[in-house]
Formats: sequence, structure tokens, C-alpha cells
Amino acid sequence: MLLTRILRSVVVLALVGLLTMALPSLTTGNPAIAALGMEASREQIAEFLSRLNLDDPAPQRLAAWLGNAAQGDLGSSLTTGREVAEEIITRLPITLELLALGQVLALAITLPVAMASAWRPGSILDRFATTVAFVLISIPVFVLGLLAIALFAVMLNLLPATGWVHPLDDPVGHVRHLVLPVLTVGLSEAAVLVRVLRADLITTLGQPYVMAARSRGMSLPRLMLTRALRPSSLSTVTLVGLGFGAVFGGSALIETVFAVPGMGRLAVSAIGARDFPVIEAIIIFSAVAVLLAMAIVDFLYTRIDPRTRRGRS
Amino acid sequence: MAAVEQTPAATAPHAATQTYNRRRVGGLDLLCLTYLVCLATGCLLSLVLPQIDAYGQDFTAVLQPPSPEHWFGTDSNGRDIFDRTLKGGLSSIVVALLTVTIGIVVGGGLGVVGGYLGGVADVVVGTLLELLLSLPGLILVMVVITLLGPGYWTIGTLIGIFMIAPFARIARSATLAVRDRSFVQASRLLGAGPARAIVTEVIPSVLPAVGAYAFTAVTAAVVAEGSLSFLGFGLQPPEPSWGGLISEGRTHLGTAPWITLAPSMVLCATILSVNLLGQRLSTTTRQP
Amino acid sequence: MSGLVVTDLHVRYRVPGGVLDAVGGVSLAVRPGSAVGLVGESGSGKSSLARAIVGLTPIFSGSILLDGQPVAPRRGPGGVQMVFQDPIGSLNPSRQVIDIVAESLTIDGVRRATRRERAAEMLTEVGLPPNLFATRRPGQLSGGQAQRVAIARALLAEPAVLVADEPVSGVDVSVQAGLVNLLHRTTSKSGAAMLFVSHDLAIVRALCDDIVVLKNGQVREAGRTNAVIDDPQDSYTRELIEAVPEI
Amino acid sequence: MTHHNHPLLSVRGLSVGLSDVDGRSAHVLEDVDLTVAASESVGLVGESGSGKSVLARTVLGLHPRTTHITAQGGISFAGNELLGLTPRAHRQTLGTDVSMIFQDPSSSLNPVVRVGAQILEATHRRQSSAHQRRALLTGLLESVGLTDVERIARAYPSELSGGQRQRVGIAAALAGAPRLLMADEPTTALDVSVQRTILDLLDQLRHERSLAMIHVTHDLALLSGRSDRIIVLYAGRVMEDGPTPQVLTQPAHPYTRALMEMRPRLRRPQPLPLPQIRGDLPRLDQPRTGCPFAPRCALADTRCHSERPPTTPVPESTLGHVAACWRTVEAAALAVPLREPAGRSHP
Repeated sequence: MLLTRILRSVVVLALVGLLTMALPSLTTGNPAIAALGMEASREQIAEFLSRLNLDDPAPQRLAAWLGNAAQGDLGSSLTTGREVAEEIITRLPITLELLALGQVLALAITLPVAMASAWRPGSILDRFATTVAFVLISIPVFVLGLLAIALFAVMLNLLPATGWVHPLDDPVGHVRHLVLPVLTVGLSEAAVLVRVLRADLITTLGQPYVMAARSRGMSLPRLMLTRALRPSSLSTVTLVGLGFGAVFGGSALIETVFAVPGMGRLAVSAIGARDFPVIEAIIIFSAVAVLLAMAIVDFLYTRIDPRTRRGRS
Repeated sequence: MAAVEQTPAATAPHAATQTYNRRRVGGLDLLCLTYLVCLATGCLLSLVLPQIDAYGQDFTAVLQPPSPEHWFGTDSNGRDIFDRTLKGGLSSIVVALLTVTIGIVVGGGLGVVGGYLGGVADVVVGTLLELLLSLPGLILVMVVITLLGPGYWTIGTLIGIFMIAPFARIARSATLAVRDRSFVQASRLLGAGPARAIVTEVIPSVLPAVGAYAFTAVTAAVVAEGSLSFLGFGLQPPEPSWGGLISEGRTHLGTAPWITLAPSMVLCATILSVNLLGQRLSTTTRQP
Repeated sequence: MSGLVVTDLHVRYRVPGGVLDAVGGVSLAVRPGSAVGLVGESGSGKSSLARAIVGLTPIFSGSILLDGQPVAPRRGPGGVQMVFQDPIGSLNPSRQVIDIVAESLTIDGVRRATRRERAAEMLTEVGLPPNLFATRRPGQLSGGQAQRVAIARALLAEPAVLVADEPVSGVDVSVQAGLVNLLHRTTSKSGAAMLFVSHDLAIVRALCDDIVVLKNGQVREAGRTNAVIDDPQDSYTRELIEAVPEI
Repeated sequence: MTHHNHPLLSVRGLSVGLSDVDGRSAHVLEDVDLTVAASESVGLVGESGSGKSVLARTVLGLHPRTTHITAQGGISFAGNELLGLTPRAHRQTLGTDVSMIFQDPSSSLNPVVRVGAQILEATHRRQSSAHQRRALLTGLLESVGLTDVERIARAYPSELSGGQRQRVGIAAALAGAPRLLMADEPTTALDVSVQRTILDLLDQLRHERSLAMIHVTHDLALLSGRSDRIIVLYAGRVMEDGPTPQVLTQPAHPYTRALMEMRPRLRRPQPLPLPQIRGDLPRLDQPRTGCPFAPRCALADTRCHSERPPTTPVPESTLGHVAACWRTVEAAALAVPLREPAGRSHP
């Protein structure tokens, strides 16, 4: 079971790697000229091509990339010249902080709202919560971000609109800059989570075992917290897990809106510049992150539901 | 044994996961439908009506606020935002339709075949789905668009490829749920081959789930197209698109917010309408 | 040898941490036109055995012969058909009753008018007037009516053996008797043999000529129904009979 | 025979309508009377749609939160009126005096909570030390015939067999020291051989603890020798109510008779075809007039279809044996006055 799972992940990663390494062959025209500009000399171009081995077949390029990566060498950016590994190490914490705080906020909103909603489906509170969630779900994250800027930065002038400050340089400024992007991530994520968790809670509350616990005199608040929440949390855990799986590049929109120099911005600028070493690293690491997140989610399943521990009955 | 009380109330499907007061076509449904029809008509008319001018610059009327003449105001080049929004909607419509078609045909097909046949076919489909799921969709689409150049068809096809996975997953699990139901097995016993079983027994059972997801997929495609053009990887200027218009207005958010807000509202209203209609449809077409 | 003959049949499932011998070497025979009751509790392997006989579950070893030939997917009359436990679930919810009943004729390429006519006759036969039921969909049927439709569908395929897997255990007492009578009457009339899978000894005694008692995938006792129930030789069979409450 | 002077539970003229969020509604119970005396065992028999489970749930105040119920009549438990209370007050009035055993032990136990914790759910309001709780748990598990108490208390429901799960369900129902046990088809989901041991266990516990019990079932035969009284429900109405021996040996209502005759007998087989009644169970979402069984009844005349039969004492039987049938009314009119049963008085 576990073995086939690992095997499948390896196959998937190999396919991702091959696909990634085949990308340069899609380029129309000469990638060297595209990268170096028209005034590049013949020697420069030749050196460029041999360094990047862009013309090699994908398997060969993948093997070379893996060989280098094993030694900690992910290549250098074509535009900035900085090492890709260094670029990732400086930017990854920025994105991680943003996503982690966003998810925490989303969960902090979701848990009470979903429970209150599922408490009495159809109540005024439930209708209000589901309507707000429904509207929020229909607002793309970049529009939500711009609305937040328009309201809090432009109209009310409470918070900085865009930008990012290093926490050691200016802790207060760091937090002030984080508020709007975190709020945006948190709200749009919460809209999805509330709907999912509410529906799952309602399903659970309709189960015979909940009625059985009620027949033994268990109060509803206790029932909700100690009996219903856990079996209802599988989809929510999956979504949060996949949210973290998006740490490499999934944050491109939010970072663009708020000009946060994280992984997402790195991806967008690298793609615009056809900076293949950066692009390749981001895609491969992104796949690793997603597979890792899914593995963690699966592990959490076995913690949540004992039935998943030894094959399902 | 027949012990469960078979009162209609006791056996009613758990409906509380849906919002209430449904079953009847409400004013809201009509409003959404009217909006979407008008929008689509307007977008299509922008192709033929010379009055809808998405490109004409008028430097005597830059950054004008909304007025009877310019419903959504004008941008920094004096172009009419309303006309540009209508023209920009075309790209969303084409991309959404293309995407959902690819998703239903390829994804739905793969899911049904993999789920029904099982074995090697299912392993291949499963691996393909995991591959698609683990790839950073937005980034990969941007890379390929950069390399191949943007266009309706390229964008639609690329987003469509990433829409295969969710459709296939839904179709596969619906197929698995129905494959071992005894009515499918009964048709096998009566001599139906896999093709007949899939067409007459499986597909009708899978269709409602896939159809319900199609609405979600339309909104996802519209958001994806908007995101791409917002990041500058959609149709290139001066060709308008909703994401592009929203992005262009960002620098004027303080002085001329309508440039960003007007197309944003149109975008959100579109998504909201599709979502609402999808939800209504999926709750009313369930088996009684 | 005529009739259905099962010889040393094994059915295995892979389960987490090993294999499960659901059916572990079962032999039995169903003579043409006779009714055999297959009795056992949950986990006895009776459903696995029934599904293996109709070909819905692959067999691990052993043989299943019908009139000396291996049981193959249906081609025309004289094969095996099945009636399932869950009556509503065994009917495609999106199709009309008349089309469900006529399915085997559709597959055989019979003309539409002919197959409608024969399906309507069969509906009458099972006690569902076609003018009331032909155009209904499964969602508009009660459990008992749905099971009648399923029986009609199976009988229209003219099977030599009808395998009925707990066909009356999901329905109410007041509906059960009608279904038992229907199964008896229609199989007697068409000459089809029946393998009646059930946990209900009383119904098996009423309906079946022979009985096979199954436990943990093995035959514990087999013989004429009256003889086995009046004078059980096996301790488990005795236990089963004694556990049945009766007024 | 025990003297049943004060009814523990009394249901008077109860009518219940249910409607769900889709607005579909049904009259599930109509004018139902039911009394259960302390330590009395009552069998509640009916097929699908008879309302037997709804009756049990209405007494317990345990309806799904999404169904809307309207109820008329009265339910009182140990002198306290329950109908009309909010669900919360209803539950508080009952406390742990009434508990329920559910039909399907695998779905009525929470799959992600250890068995021990679920058994003690009924006791959480009482102040008690961990030691006391542990002793209580051990005692409960042992009293329902489970050995290897330590392992079972820590197990999840999926790690137990069907019979073990139902024993756990019974232990959980006993944890609050109830006076009335409501068993809703407690053995339907179990194998025949397990079925009998569970029924024996329930009988034993009931006698040991002087519990009153309502045994909801579709199977009349199960109640033979196990319950004091049988109440037969059809389409939400009481068809017949009487002491078990009388109902089983001289059933007065044609429906009760049909229920008994339609089941083939294992030990006294009869040739096919089995006696059967025409038609199908009635739909509860449509209005009914007259006797609900009339459309399927061989003895029905026009009055049966139009006029509702009153509940009438069955002639030639003991006191407390009543049926709602026009044929009984006619027979009673012709019969000699009732004889008084020996050694038994009824409120």
C-alpha cells in the first residue's frame, strides 16, 4: 500500500521532471538570443547554450539537473546571476509566513462560523454566513486584494497598500505590511472552508451515532466539539494541506497585488524573462511540495479516523 | 431487514447542506440568467457593432469618471472602459467554453473509462491525475503561454488541460459508486458489453455530478483567465481582457478607481451568477 | 450432467494483510427445475458463491458448469440470471420500467414493438399492470414493486437457473409473502431452476426442495430441505434452527 | 404477574406530522395511546411507515434537527408532561431516565471515538472521579457479557464484531441507570444466532434492574415469551393492543392475523402459496379516511373505508385487549359481557 504509493509518487516526479526539462524545446526562436539580447556575440551564445544544455533531450537534462541538485547546485538565474538556491532560500520564508498566517486566519474564522452555521441550518445566522461565503467565493483573490487596498489603504489610509519590510529592519512595519495580504488570503480561503466544513458538519450531525449520543443526554455544544468536529474535518484538512502545497508559486497573484517579494513574484518575473534555471527549480519543487502536502494529509487522515489505519472495512 | 422507517421525511436526502427556499425559479435566478445573457450578447455584439469601440483613444477625455456618455468612465488613454469590458469578456467566454468542453470530454471520458474498467487503465488514469494535480498549473500555463504566445485557443486549451483532473476525479468516483451498484451488474448479466453498459447505465448516472461541476469549472476558468491576464500573460495590449483592465487601473486606484472597479464588478457578478445558477440547478435536478 | 453443477469452488479476496477464503471448496448441484436454498449467516460466503456462479466475482479455482458447459456471459436463453437484494438499487433510476424489463431483448436486437409487447406481458405476469407501471421510473416504485420488476427482467431473459440473492429480506412482511409466491409460481411455470440465497430458514423451507447450509465458506450440511430441518445432523445447522423465534 | 399501578410513560392521543426542508410532509402518527408501567415490557410492532420509530423518537425528543414536527396530544413520563417542551427542556426532563438502544450498532457508535468514552457519555454530568468512572465502565461492560474489558474499552467501534458493538450499545444505554429502555429493532442488523443471545441479555438485564422496556420491532415472533404486552401499529394508528399471549393466540385485528399468517413457519410448514394480502403499504403523505388497513383487508366493507373504527375491547378475551376494527365492534355488540381475568387489574 505504502510502497505502491511511494512508487507512484516517484513516477509522477519523474514525469514532472521530464516535462519541465522539455519546456525549452517549445521556445520559438533562439532561447539564447531571447535571453541575452540581439547584441550578444557568437561566443557568448555558444557558451550560454552549452552551459544550459538547452538543446539536449529532456532525460539527459533531467539527469544533469538531478546530479547538480544533489550537490546543492540548482544553477544560476539568467537575469540576476544569483544562485537559484540562494534566491529560493531568501524568498521561501516570506511566502511561507504569508500563507501560514493566512491559513491560520482562515481556520480561526472557519471553525466558529461553520459550527454556528451547522448548529441550526437555515437560521438567520446560517443564512448570513452562507451568503457571505457564497459572495466571497465569487470574488477572485486578486480582486479581493485590490478591494482591500482601495478600502483600507486608499480610502481610509490605515495601512500601506503594497510592499514588504524585513522584520528585523522594522518589526511594526513588517506587521503593517502583512495585514492586508494575510486578510485577503484568509478571507478567500475561509469562504471555501466554511462551506465545506459546514456541509460536513451537517452530514455528521445527521448520523445515527450523534442521535445516540444525544439520547444519552450529551449536550449539543459538547457533542459538536467532542463528537462531530473530528469526523467532519477530513475535507477541511485536505484543503488546508493543498493550500500549503501551493507554497512554490501558488501565491503569484497575491504577491503581485501586494508587491511581496516571495516565491510567487520570483516565478512571475522568471517566466517573463524565460529564466529557465529558476523556472525549472520552481516547477520541480512545487510538485515535491504538493506530493509532500498530500502525504501529510493522508497521515493526518489516519490520526483522525481510526478506520483508515488498517485498510477500510 | 425492513426496519428503517420509510416515512418520506425520514428518507429524504440530507438536504440541509444546501440553502433553503429552493425548488421554484426565483427572481434571483432570473436576474442572474438575464445578466449572463445580456453580457454574452454584449460581448458578441462588440465584434460586429462599430459603436462598441474598445480601441479608440480620446486624449481630450482621459480618466473620466462614469457618465451617461462613458458608463464605466475612461482610462488614461481616453478609451471607453465599458466598451473595453464588453470586448474583454469575449476572451473569458471563449476560454470558459473551451475549458469546460475539454474538461467534460477528456476528463469525464478518462474518469468513466478508468473507473469502469479498473485495473491497468485505472492506474494509468490515476497517475495522470496525480501528475496534473502536482503540477503548479498557473505557473506552467504562464510558461507555455510565454513560449508559444498568447491567444484564445492557447489559453483555453492550457487551462482546459488542468481542468481534466477535477472532472476526471468526479467522473471516476461517480463511476466507481455506480459500477458496483446492482443495476449495472444486472445489465452485464443480461449480456451487455462494457460499451453498452457505459453508455446506457454509467454515463446517465455520472452526468449529474459532472454537470454540476461544469458550473464550478466555468467560474474557475473565468478566474484563471482573469488571473493570467492580470499577471500579464493573457491577451496582449491593446487587446482588452478583464484581468488586464483590472491590472491597468491599479496605478490609478486613488484617482480613477472606476478603471479597476468597473471590470472587477463585472467579473465578480459573472462568477456569482454562474455559481448561483449552478447551485440552483444541482439542487433542483436531484432525484426526488 | 444436466443442471448447474459447482465443483470444489474457491473464491478468494485480497484483504489488508492477507487473503480471505470467502468460499473454500464448495460443491453443490441444482437439478433442472428444482429450487435449492443456500443458507448462512453474514460472512458465510453465500453471497460470494452466488456472485461467482453468475460470473460477477472471479473464481480462484474449481468449476461451475451449466449442462456441462462453463457459465459464460449471456447469449440468448438458457443461461443464469440474478435477482439482487436491494430492489430499488438494482434498477437504473433514469430508465422506464418497460425498458428495464425489456433490456435483454434490446441487447438481443429484438424489434421495439415486439420487445415492448413481451415486456408488457411479463409485467402482467409479475402482477404489475403495464398500463399503470410501464412508464414509471424506479423512484416511483415501492420496494416490493421494484423487486417484481427485477424478477420480470430476469425471467424475460429466459434463464435456466435464477440466482436470487436475499431477494425478500429488504421488504416488509406483508410484501414478502407475495414475492415468495411470485418466485415460486413463475419459476415453476417457466421451468427455471432457482438458487435461493437467504438467511431466513422459514422461507427456504417453504420455497426450496433442497438446502445447503454454509458457514465460513464451507458446506456444513446439505440435503432435502424437510429432512435437514426436521432432523439436522450438523451442530451448526441445529444451532441455526433453534435460534429462530416462533410463535 | 406484576401489578402496574402507576404508568411510567403515558402517551395519550398523540398525533405527529413531520415535514422536511423540501416542504414534504406526512402524518406519521394519528391518535396513538400507549402506556408503559414501571418494569413492564411492551412490544411495539409495525412495518415500514407504521410510525413505530417516530413514536419512540417523539417520546425521547430526538428528531433529526432538520425535520419539523408538529405534535398534538400528550406524553407524560413519571408524571411530567413532555409534549410542548423545547427539545432541550424535553431532554433535561427525561435526563437519563429513558435511554435508547439503536437498530444498527455500527452506525450508532461514533467511528472516531473510543468505545469506553461513548459508554460513559450518559454519566458526564455527574461528578465522579476517574476511578469511579473506570469502575462503572468495567461493571457495565461485564454486565453486558463482554470479557476482556480493558481492550474493548480502548477499542474503536470498527475493531469490534457486530454482536460486540450491540453489547456496547446496550452498555451505553444502561450507563445512566435508566428506568425505561427504548430498544429500536435492536437485533435486526444482527445474525440469527447473535440475535437470540442479545434478546436473552436484554431480558436478563430488564429483570435484574426492574427496567421498563419498549421493544420496537417488525417481527411479532420475537416478542413471544419476551414482552408483557404487544401493540400493533399500522400507518400511524394502533390496530391492536393487548397482553402478549392473547394477541398471539387470538389476534382480533385482521392486520395482526395477516402479519402472523403471512410469515412461513419453520417448524410447521405449509404448502405454497403463502397466504398474502393485496396491495402495498399506504403512503403517509396522502390523507386517509376510515381504517387505514381497509384497502388491503378481505373483511372490509364500505364503512371500513369511510369511517374510522373506534378502539373496542375484544370480546372473549382478557381485559386490556383492544382492537380498532369494525368487525370487533360488531362482535362485541353480540358478545356476552367480559369476563374478569384472574389475578390481574388494569388501570
